[in-house]
Amino acid sequence: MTMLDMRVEAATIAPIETMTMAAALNRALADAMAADDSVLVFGEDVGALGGVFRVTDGLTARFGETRCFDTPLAESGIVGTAIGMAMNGMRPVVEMQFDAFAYPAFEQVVSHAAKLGNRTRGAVRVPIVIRVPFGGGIGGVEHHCDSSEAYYAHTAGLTVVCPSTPQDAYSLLRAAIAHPDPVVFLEPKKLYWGKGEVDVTRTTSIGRATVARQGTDVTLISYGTSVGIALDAAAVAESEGRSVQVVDVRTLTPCDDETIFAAVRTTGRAVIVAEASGFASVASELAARVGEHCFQYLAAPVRRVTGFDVPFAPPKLERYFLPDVDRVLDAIDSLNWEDA
Amino acid sequence: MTMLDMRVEAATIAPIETMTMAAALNRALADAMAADDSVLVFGEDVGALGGVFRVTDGLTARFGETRCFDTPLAESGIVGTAIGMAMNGMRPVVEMQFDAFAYPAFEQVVSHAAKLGNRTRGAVRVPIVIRVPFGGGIGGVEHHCDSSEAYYAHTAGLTVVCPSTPQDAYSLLRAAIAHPDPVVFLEPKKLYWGKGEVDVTRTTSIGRATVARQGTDVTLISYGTSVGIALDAAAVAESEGRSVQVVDVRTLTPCDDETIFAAVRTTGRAVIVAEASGFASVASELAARVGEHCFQYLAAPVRRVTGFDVPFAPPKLERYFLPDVDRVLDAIDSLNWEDA
Amino acid sequence: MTAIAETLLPREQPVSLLDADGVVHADDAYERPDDEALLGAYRALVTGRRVNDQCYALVRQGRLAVYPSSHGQEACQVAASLVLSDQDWLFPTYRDSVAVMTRGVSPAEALVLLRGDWHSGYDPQRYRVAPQATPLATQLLHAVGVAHAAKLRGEPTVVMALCGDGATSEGDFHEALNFAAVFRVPVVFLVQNNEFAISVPLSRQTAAASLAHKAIGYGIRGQRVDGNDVAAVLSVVGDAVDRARAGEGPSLIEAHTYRMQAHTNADDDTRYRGRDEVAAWVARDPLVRVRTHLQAVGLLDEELDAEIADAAEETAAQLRAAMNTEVEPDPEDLFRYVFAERPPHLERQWQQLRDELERNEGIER
Amino acid sequence: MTAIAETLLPREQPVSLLDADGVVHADDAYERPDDEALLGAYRALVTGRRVNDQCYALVRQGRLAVYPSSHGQEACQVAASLVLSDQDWLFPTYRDSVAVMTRGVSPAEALVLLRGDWHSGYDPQRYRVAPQATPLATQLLHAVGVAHAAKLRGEPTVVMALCGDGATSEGDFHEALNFAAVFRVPVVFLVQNNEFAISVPLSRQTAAASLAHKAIGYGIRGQRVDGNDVAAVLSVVGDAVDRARAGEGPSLIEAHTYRMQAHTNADDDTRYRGRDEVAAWVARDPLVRVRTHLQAVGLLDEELDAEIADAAEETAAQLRAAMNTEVEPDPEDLFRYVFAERPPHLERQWQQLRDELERNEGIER
Ligand SMILES: Cc1ncc(C[n+]2csc(CCOP(=O)(O)OP(=O)(O)O)c2C)c(N)n1
Ligand SMILES: Cc1ncc(C[n+]2csc(CCOP(=O)(O)OP(=O)(O)O)c2C)c(N)n1
Ligand SMILES: [Mg+2]
Ligand SMILES: [Mg+2]
Repeated sequence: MTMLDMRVEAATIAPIETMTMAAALNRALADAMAADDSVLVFGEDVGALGGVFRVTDGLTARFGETRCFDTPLAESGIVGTAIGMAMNGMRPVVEMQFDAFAYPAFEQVVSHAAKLGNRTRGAVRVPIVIRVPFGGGIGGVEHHCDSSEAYYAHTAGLTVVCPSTPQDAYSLLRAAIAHPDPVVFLEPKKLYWGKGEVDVTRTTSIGRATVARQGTDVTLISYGTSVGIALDAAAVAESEGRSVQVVDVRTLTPCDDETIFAAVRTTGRAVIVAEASGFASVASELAARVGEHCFQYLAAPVRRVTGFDVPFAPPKLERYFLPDVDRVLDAIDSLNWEDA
Repeated sequence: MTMLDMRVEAATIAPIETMTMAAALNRALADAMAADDSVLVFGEDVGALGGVFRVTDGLTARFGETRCFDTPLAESGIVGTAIGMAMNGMRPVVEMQFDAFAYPAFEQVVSHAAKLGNRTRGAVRVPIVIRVPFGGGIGGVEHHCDSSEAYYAHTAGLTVVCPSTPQDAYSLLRAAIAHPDPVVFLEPKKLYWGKGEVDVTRTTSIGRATVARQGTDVTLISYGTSVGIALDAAAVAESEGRSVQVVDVRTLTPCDDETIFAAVRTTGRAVIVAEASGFASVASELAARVGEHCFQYLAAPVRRVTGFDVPFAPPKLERYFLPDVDRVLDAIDSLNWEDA
Repeated sequence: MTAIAETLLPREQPVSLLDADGVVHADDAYERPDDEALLGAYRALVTGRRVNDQCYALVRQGRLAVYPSSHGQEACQVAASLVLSDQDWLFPTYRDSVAVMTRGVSPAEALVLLRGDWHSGYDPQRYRVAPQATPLATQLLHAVGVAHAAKLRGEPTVVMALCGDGATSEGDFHEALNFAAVFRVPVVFLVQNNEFAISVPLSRQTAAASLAHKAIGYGIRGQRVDGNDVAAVLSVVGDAVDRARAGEGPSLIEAHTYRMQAHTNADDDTRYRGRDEVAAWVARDPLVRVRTHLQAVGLLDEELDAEIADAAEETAAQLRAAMNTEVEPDPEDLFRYVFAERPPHLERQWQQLRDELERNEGIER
Repeated sequence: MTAIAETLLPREQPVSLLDADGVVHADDAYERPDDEALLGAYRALVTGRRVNDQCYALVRQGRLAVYPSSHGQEACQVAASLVLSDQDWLFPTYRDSVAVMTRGVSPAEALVLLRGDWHSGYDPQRYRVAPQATPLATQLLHAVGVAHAAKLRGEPTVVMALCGDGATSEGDFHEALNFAAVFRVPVVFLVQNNEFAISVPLSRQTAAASLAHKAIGYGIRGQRVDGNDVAAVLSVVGDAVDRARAGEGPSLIEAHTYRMQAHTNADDDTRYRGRDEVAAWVARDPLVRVRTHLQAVGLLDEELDAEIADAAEETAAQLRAAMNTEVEPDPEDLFRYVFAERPPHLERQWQQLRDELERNEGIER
């Protein structure tokens, strides 16, 4: 038994522990692999290196080369062979190294992973998890910071998940691996090293949003990195006398309308906060849905605080691109308070 | 000179003629190639065969193998080499044979065509046109009927155009070819054989919506095949005493907010009609935008009539999937008329 | 010449065991399949041809939406399936309906896609036949994944992955061969080089000496075979299957054949190829060739041939019957299979559609 | 063996002209470049090495965001550029900054990407150097397109397209080589096989005898060269450029070299390779080898070597100066270049940002 094994095994004894999101994801993978032999992990640099973000650290050492391994450098190949593996009884969890490097796999994701279950009247389901480290805020150069969720969320047949805390990272990844259908699992890179308590016995269902903060005047709806911005904005707004509710969507699709609409109906005002370029995005969908289904409750238009409709910024300019607390506060300020 | 040349040349003498959309597109390509040596056409089966929809019919015969030619069967290769051609002075117009067969080119479209101009501070622009026959209503089997516009419209750096008449097909394709930046040109397959008058001297600007029908009670906003459905619905609604305005968006991005908002502000009610699955789609964007910017004018929530959030239907079921007049009328009926 | 190149380079000429007149020629490496195998292949060929021609007719009668015929390619079609055991998998394309049926899928199930009832009509797990793939070369990766999973579990499964000459130009072809080679998984890639990708001739797909030469770039065995010689195809592909099963890794086989009809009924092949070119291939008909041989060696007399033709006719009759039975499509199917469990939003969308349909029924009936 | 295979198969051993001690060995097909070329290459090598090491230091000082060093691969870097004429194009990757600078791009311009000021810092049209590509293998297709356009216009342009061993596994690599071969366009694909793709060794990228063997699958010439022997790289790559210019079509060249440092500063290569493996390559240092040779044949004395070192030092000093000059990024740039003409929505978004900034200025200053 290597040092690493000991660490992992010792860790599973204490159910609650403080850890980074990267560690929580690593734990989720290890626990899922330990629980089910058909769970495999593969991709680029996930073996000896443990992934460029170390999310697969130690898995090859613990579970062997057949359970966690490096592939040739080809994303379509990774997703395409994962689909075949799933057709033949495996539950592959594959890593796309960065958001923009998942695009070569787009065809396999959209035309096969998303549609094979439907195509075969359910005779073939595709229980794969495609992990995509995504988003900016880490000073990454071009192609390393895309928020690509809209491409997946728009695609019928995909389930798209995005945690904002280590606990959700753990619980949602376990749920995603257990899920019978393909899941695109978006990991906000900026949150990898943020810490939080993780109770490995806690389960979470895919498809449920959560109210991350209670509030009565306005509802901020967001996911991933933006949840933290929304929470920070809420704290500032509170000091200015406004009670701000924050919803963490967690599953982008299927969308938890119930929780979201209930939240907005209590406050009558909503701002969507998401880092991706806004046009035809998940934020658009959330705004359109809320606008349609909460119409008679709304005291003000649904605002969106999103990335601009430009390619992601180079490192030195990313702070201008990314939604921040001020931008959220501006949006809140614009919500027809004079009528309140 | 072959028979074909004579036909094409004779045709260019009469500026106004009735023709199908496929013929209008063919004429636009021929006229653009005649006007500018750097315009090239390539893709799968565009040469001798003239394209599976005959949109490139006769171009090789008239302009030679170097101007219109077949490539190896590889969509990423087609778009990728087109980008290189554009870097070196050409204006390639490439054909993706069907909507879903453009997905292998996604990486090239999103990471390069859309971003190269920005990446190089404008030193390299990418004047390519990617023609995508798209959408359903033709009884096509799987992968032949996707409405893939959201993927492109969400991508900053792309200009996405979609005609609904032969005239616009001609004028917009000419504009797209003349455009300095990459254009995804969506051709509604169902409309290929529909006829209309085409004046080849008429120019149209990218980025401008048009009011396809005047009306005062409600605004239908749509594009491509859905414009015809909206117009039909408007005619029926009129017979039921409702005056329905129809906006043909024509350019999905950049979005002509001015025309769209002005239209909705006059009626106070809006329904978006589009065939693509609704979630995180162009319809979501239109709904979100209208909801945000016309809020105080709206007497009812902005409704969407879109494809369901399922993979496109097989031929025998497509009539259930596709938006139709009844569904649009239902949406109109739901717009809080009791308050009117 | 490197040692590796020596073992991996395909033949200069495609392997052929029966000449156009059905005469056997000896080959160092490949044996003519035994009588039973050859007769079985002939049966399947006759049925395959009949199915192709029946389907073509059904399209004209409007009973099928579209049919990409493998007329002329039936030797490849039947061999691809006949060399497989029960535990093996077949990964076919849209053109490989005959291969699919040869593997035991009923015509009614196999033609669901092309009739337009649904995207695929058989249970892939039951027959170990993947859905017929439309996006070119994409299924080759699934085939590799299936084989890889089997290898990891130590199962003796071999996977037969089919594609056309055009599909070899796609990036997924490359990635599939490379993954298969690197992980040394039991896949046989069988390329039916029928000279065309719709209208585009082979010369626009490759400048290589042959498609089988691509194998060397992956470090796997490549071989060429006369795709209209069912004995040769059985032998060469069967050998590759045996090697794969024995743990010797994947192979790439190029079968030289010809698409005798247009790409599909929607295609007009007079636009891109001369009639004499097509006519020249008639003389190489795979069915006639093996029939001549079987007759010459006394394995096939008129009586048996009539019996085989009758059996094929019976299949065609079943096929017609199945295609003439209208299946009432159920709109709820649109929502049933997208996910294992129907999420609330799809339930709501189905309710909306159901309400519409009920209202219409009220109006129309 | 087929005639085609004979002309197209690469050598069993990489072409090498200078051994590790700098002694020339004769080769049937490739000549040692002339004195001037070799001395020029040495100059570029010394500068390249200095640039690599300077950049490495700048990362540690926080002046560069990231640097993928080509330390150890400089012979490939300089040769790729030196064999080109003015009208030719270079398509580099993120690791090829030295090749970019060798082609005349100033360090300040070349390092804009890695400093994080913008996505690329030079005018590709001016230098005929494409932006350094990050998504692997994608740029190879652009290279083919540039060459194809030149060919259509009858221009004598040759395009040098660079990639790594890992990139050869991508579908775009396949499509690029195939398009180049089918259209016979003047591209030289130079693969720097440095044994690793980040942590993944070559054995996970291919099971082929060599990466150059892939050429035969496209019907183009493949060749292998010792990538740490600048004389050999110049000669082999130069020959391929000459052939391309003469209309003989594309080539694939695999240069065997080694990445002496971690993938980037963010990487920890002790996780996936032993120190002795790295140490073994020190003896094959491309710079030392050619220096030994030039000294042995009397082309390089101490004085000249000092002068060359000084010139490299001067470049390093410029580089440091450029990197130490803070460029104030202009937020409006985010909206300036997305389209040739700024559309209304981007103007509105910029106005929003400008308003924010103005308000903040009001608050902060
Ligand atoms: C990715 C993709 N691109 C384009 C098409 C459209 N298409 C269907 S069949 C075909 C030609 C295929 O040729 P080949 O691979 O030789 O197979 P064959 O039809 O000859 O059996 C094309 C271009 C497709 N199905 N998939
Ligand atoms: C399409 C794509 N996938 C993944 C990556 C992430 N990535 C950057 S460099 C690298 C390894 C590349 O190896 P190789 O091609 O051998 O080049 P080298 O770094 O050795 O020069 C990877 C996987 C990428 N840049 N692009
Ligand atoms: Mg073919
Ligand atoms: Mg490498």
